[in-house]
Amino acid sequence: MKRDNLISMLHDMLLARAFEERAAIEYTRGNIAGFLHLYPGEEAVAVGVLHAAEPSDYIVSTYREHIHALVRGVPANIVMAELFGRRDGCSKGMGGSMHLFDRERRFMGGYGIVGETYPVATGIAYTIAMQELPEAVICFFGDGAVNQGTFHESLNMASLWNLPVLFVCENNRYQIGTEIHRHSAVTNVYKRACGYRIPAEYVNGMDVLAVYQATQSALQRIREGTGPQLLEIETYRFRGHSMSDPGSYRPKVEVQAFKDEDPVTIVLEESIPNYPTEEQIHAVGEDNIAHLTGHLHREGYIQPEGVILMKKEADKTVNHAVEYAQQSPEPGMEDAWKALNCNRGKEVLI
Amino acid sequence: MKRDNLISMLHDMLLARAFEERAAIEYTRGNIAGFLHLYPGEEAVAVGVLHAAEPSDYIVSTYREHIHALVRGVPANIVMAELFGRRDGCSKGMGGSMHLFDRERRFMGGYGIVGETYPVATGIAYTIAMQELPEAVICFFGDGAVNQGTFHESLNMASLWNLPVLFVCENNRYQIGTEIHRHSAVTNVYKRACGYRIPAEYVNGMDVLAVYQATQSALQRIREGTGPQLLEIETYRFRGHSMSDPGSYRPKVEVQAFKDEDPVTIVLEESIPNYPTEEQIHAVGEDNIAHLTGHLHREGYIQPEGVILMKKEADKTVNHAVEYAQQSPEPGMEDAWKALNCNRGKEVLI
Amino acid sequence: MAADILLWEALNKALNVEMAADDSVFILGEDVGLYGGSYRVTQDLYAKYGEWRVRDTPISEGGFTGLGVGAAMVGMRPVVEIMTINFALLALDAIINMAAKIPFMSGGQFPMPLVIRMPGGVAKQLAAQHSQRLEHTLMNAPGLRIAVPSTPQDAWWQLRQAIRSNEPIVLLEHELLYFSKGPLDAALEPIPMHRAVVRRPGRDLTLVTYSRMAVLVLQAAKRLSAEGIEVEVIDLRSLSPIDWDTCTGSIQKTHHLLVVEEDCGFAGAGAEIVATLSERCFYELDAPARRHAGLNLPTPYNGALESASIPTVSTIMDAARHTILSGETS
Amino acid sequence: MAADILLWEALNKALNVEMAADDSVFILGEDVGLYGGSYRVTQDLYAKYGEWRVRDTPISEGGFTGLGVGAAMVGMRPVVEIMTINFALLALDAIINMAAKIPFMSGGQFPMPLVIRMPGGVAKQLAAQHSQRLEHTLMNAPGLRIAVPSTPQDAWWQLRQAIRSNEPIVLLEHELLYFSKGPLDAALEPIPMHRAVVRRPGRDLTLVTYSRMAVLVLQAAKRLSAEGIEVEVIDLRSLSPIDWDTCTGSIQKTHHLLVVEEDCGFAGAGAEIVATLSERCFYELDAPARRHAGLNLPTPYNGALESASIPTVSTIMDAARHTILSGETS
Ligand SMILES: Cc1ncc(C[n+]2csc(CCOP(=O)(O)OP(=O)(O)O)c2C)c(N)n1
Ligand SMILES: Cc1ncc(C[n+]2csc(CCOP(=O)(O)OP(=O)(O)O)c2C)c(N)n1
Ligand SMILES: [Mg+2]
Ligand SMILES: [Mg+2]
Repeated sequence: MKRDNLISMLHDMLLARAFEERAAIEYTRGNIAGFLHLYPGEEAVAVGVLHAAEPSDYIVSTYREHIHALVRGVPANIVMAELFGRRDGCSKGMGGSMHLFDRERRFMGGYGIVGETYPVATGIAYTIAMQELPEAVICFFGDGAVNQGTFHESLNMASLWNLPVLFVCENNRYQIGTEIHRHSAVTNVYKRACGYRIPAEYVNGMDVLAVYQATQSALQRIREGTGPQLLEIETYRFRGHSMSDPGSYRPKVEVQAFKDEDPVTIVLEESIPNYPTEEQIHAVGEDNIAHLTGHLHREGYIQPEGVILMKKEADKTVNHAVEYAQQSPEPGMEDAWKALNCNRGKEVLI
Repeated sequence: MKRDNLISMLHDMLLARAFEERAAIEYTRGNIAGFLHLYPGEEAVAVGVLHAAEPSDYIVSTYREHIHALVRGVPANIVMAELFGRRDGCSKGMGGSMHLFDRERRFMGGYGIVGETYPVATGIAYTIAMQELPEAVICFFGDGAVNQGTFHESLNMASLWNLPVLFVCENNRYQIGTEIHRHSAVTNVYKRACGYRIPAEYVNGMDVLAVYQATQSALQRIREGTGPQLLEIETYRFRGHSMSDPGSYRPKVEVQAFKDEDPVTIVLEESIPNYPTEEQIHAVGEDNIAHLTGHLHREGYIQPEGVILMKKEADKTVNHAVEYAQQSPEPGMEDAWKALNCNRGKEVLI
Repeated sequence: MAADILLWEALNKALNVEMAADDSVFILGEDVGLYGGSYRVTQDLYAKYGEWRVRDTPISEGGFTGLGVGAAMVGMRPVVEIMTINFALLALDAIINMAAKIPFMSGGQFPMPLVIRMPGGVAKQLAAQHSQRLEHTLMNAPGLRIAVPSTPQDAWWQLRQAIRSNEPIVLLEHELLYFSKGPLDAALEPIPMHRAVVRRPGRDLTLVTYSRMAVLVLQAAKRLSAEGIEVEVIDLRSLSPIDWDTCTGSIQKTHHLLVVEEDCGFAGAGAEIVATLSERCFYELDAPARRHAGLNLPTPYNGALESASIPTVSTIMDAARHTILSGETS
Repeated sequence: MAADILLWEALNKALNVEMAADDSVFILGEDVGLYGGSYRVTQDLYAKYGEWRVRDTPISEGGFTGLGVGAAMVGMRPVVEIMTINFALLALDAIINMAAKIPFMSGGQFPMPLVIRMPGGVAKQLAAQHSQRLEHTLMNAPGLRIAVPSTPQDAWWQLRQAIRSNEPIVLLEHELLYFSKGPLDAALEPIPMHRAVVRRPGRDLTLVTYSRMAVLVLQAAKRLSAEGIEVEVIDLRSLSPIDWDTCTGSIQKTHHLLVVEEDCGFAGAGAEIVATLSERCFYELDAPARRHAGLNLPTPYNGALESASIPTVSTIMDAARHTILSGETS
């Protein structure tokens, strides 16, 4: 792979990490509320997959989608403004963290109900197939989402009608607190595609290059008319994925959040305002960013100072994003009604 | 297999055929209404499977369940009375053709919404597993039902928790008018169990002995603690399952029913008041009853006159059932409220 | 020029016209294609438009309704047929959490030109699971529209309007109306999609209803007229939004209100109608606004009990008399 | 002897007591076990009762709710937790077409001792998909019961009563009430499951409400009292059945009715309450019965807009004044 591509991936991964770190901080400051699902540790998935996609491909994502949006090209300002619930956010402050949408960039939304991404992606792919376009749809979902009925229904239809969807499982081995062997009878997600005659592959999600290459070939097969493809990309959240006894499987930060008794901030445990330190992350396992910088160092593509510089730039971008979000006006009730009525033309209803 | 067993199976198959033939006639006479899903051609499935089950096993069935109930031991009188909507019916006239229930015989209901049988069966099996009983649950469903999300969700749970369920697919290759290759990406139903680590097997549903034996071994594996099993039993409805062009794929009777314009009798096409003649059935393909009588003749277990005698007896039983149903009183509104309030003890609600 | 036509034929015609006019209209559902549709509504369209535009689906209501949502997001105009409303419980996440909310929660970026057709209501001894009514559930989902045609002319108008609209719209079609006949003037300018219609003028009682009950209510009104009771019959035609003005205008004249619905009375569609009109017409009503509705009972299979579980012409007449009398005797 | 306790603790205690008393009680849901429950309600039960009685499920709401139905049919008393009501749209077939109908359509052979717990309501900026309310949908399903506890004492009573009942019962728990404190006297004889309670007596206005709104309404009533307006606050505690007598008794005294609900106003739970009480109390009411409800809008993420989309103490006060005044000025 070309140096420039790799550097651009590193850039996105560093920006992703910085963005989420800051989002966590802004959450504790009360600037972001609701459920906030963060992505650190999983950057290689979004970056590897989306760098391999064409701008004409569509993206359908989950509630853990800030980075998918960012890497797709939605400016950090606009994403942060949405997390802040402001008018300049990509969903005008109506959607928030779990519902980022950007029509122009074919970013078809973050969905909060597990399993919704499959049929949406399948419907877009149906349209593409009908119109015989060379486009594809990338459909993200987690390992826990595989057990939702819509997975089954959608994969069957996608295969039956040979639709151009790339199903991408971000397998971080956890469904909130339930490890994969406790939620799935078959723990190799890629094997679950067998019931639908969909080619599927396991990919190491620590290795952004592997993710990029697997995505590229899968998309190529789709464009050649092979029909839907599935990638299981194994990754991790900072919370780690090794455990055995009930007491120790949850890292400190998680336990901390769980102990918080404030009814307003506790809501579901999935909101994790506390962000782990760099040491904590390292303690959990290999970091996909370290993996890529290691490769870049070995190839002589970048020096350690270069990485530090890039990190600084990422921080700056994120600082700007926060400033932008803070200065963006709050939407008013008229904006809410306007959003609801976006469907309306001049037709008289009654 | 012993002669007596075989004769008893033939008895049930003949009774089944006679019962359904008569139900079709009673439908045209207006004694039965609503949707009426008939079973002819598929008798070997119900008979083979249920003869292999223990009385302590539970049965969960679909809307096409008259024969499952009959073979399970619900008297023909009681089933017919339910089709007539009478008070002596097994669901007291409240359920009708699609909702036969018999608590005493562990016949856990006919369900009208495709895909409901899976979770019900899984829940009963969960209870059995929890209580460590040697019982099993038999869960019937069609080939079209395989694409419902609950299939996926339930098979995953059943396997994950090693529950004693035998999933039995009655594959007649049709989902109403849609042939299997047009509704399923993978047309070998047994292969779809692979995503759940569930042992699965294909069985020829024309051969009641094969069905019996496959069921017996599957149930044995379940009782040994192997967890859920799946059988795909290929069978046919009288309507046949070979077709290519849109005009000719539907046999005459079907087209006839479809042309009927009476709003009261047409409702969904799935109600087929017209019943094919014996010649029409033969024209469609091999009959599972002929298959068994052939075997019995070859083994010297029964003479042609014996079969004729048995047929006559079956007709008599069915005649009695109709008389019984006709004489059974209509339920009153107080019976309806009583059924609804079966949940209530002496507790004061308000 | 109006010719008599069956309601299903009006729907079929509407689909055909819209599909011919706009390539982005496509149909999907169980047995809508090769088979011609369970209630014939999609008859002949498969042969004419091909499998991509008339798509037979597996039994996957949640999945294929969601597929319609995705297609609508990229500019298609899918017409999803849920074979009967009884199966719509499996598709409510797609309808309520997706179709109705995406336009709003995307900040207005994604209109939702999705039509969902569902036959429903109490037909003929289909028993509890196949006699579902979901009016109230759909009404409570802001962002969703609901049309309830009771005549071939309305079916023709409203289905075409629904397909052309960018709002997600559910068409509730009553299974027993498909084979009812009525005039269809295809050239007639349509009235607005959600406007109510006074089907019969009257001075004594405002009777608000919709779908199949509108047919029964008209029969009851005719008979009551013979007794000297003149009922004004309003067919709502739409349950979201509801045309309140037509209702209040009528109540100002009759001072009495009865709502007739097939749905279970408790928390049915009629609850909203009576609640709003009782509030708006408080000083106009001479008697309590009443509901005559289905029993709060799952629908029994037995035919006599089934009939007794929903309004009939004669119980409607009783309820009308009672509504008027209960004002006088006080 | 009443000690102060959090509402989630009351539920946890109720589960513990019932599980200890009866082996057929078991819990299932996402993260209810090893993890201790999203809102802590099932905390410590996994360690105490083991994985078969506190079962962590995959994300398969339709499947595991249906599993609960099957288990209830063979005599178990499952307590299904749907992590939040927003996911219940995926389980409505199991709840409405199975749990609510099987007892009836089996002719009364299968009671359904199933409890389904769902946290819900508008919490704090969870946006449109996670702020779902389904009161009206569940109310319209005959055969289903609905409890809506607003205090730890009621949570303790009603969850235990629900577990012991043979009817399928949904417990709607408000996400913002889990950490509200109140007295719990575990020894106190429970009042009937579905009886409403007058939380505060008053002579000027009957205010009917439930769940979290009961807390806000009490605050509003206290402040209105300072203005000389005495509000009688009725906490329904149950939405199916509804204790009409407690409501009509109060209206006979106050002659004014306001219903406060968080649900969208259009076809929400309040519609049924106002419709029935307007009819029953027609001659008692001095002013139109009114609803003060959530806006007919998917819930916005933005905090200020979210707050503006549901009743608050101050809007409740306005609505109360308005209800009383609109009668006087006429
Ligand atoms: C239908 C549904 N059920 C439950 C939830 C609550 N929930 C949110 S995230 C989550 C876990 C999802 O796990 P996975 O699919 O592995 O994605 P991850 O969060 O690990 O990225 C759950 C159960 C939901 N949002 N939707
Ligand atoms: C959820 C749902 N969708 C649609 C239907 C309508 N329907 C009734 S039977 C049937 C076909 C089922 O096919 P299959 O599972 O193969 O069973 P078969 O009728 O062939 O025995 C359909 C679509 C239904 N009852 N439930
Ligand atoms: Mg995960
Ligand atoms: Mg079939």
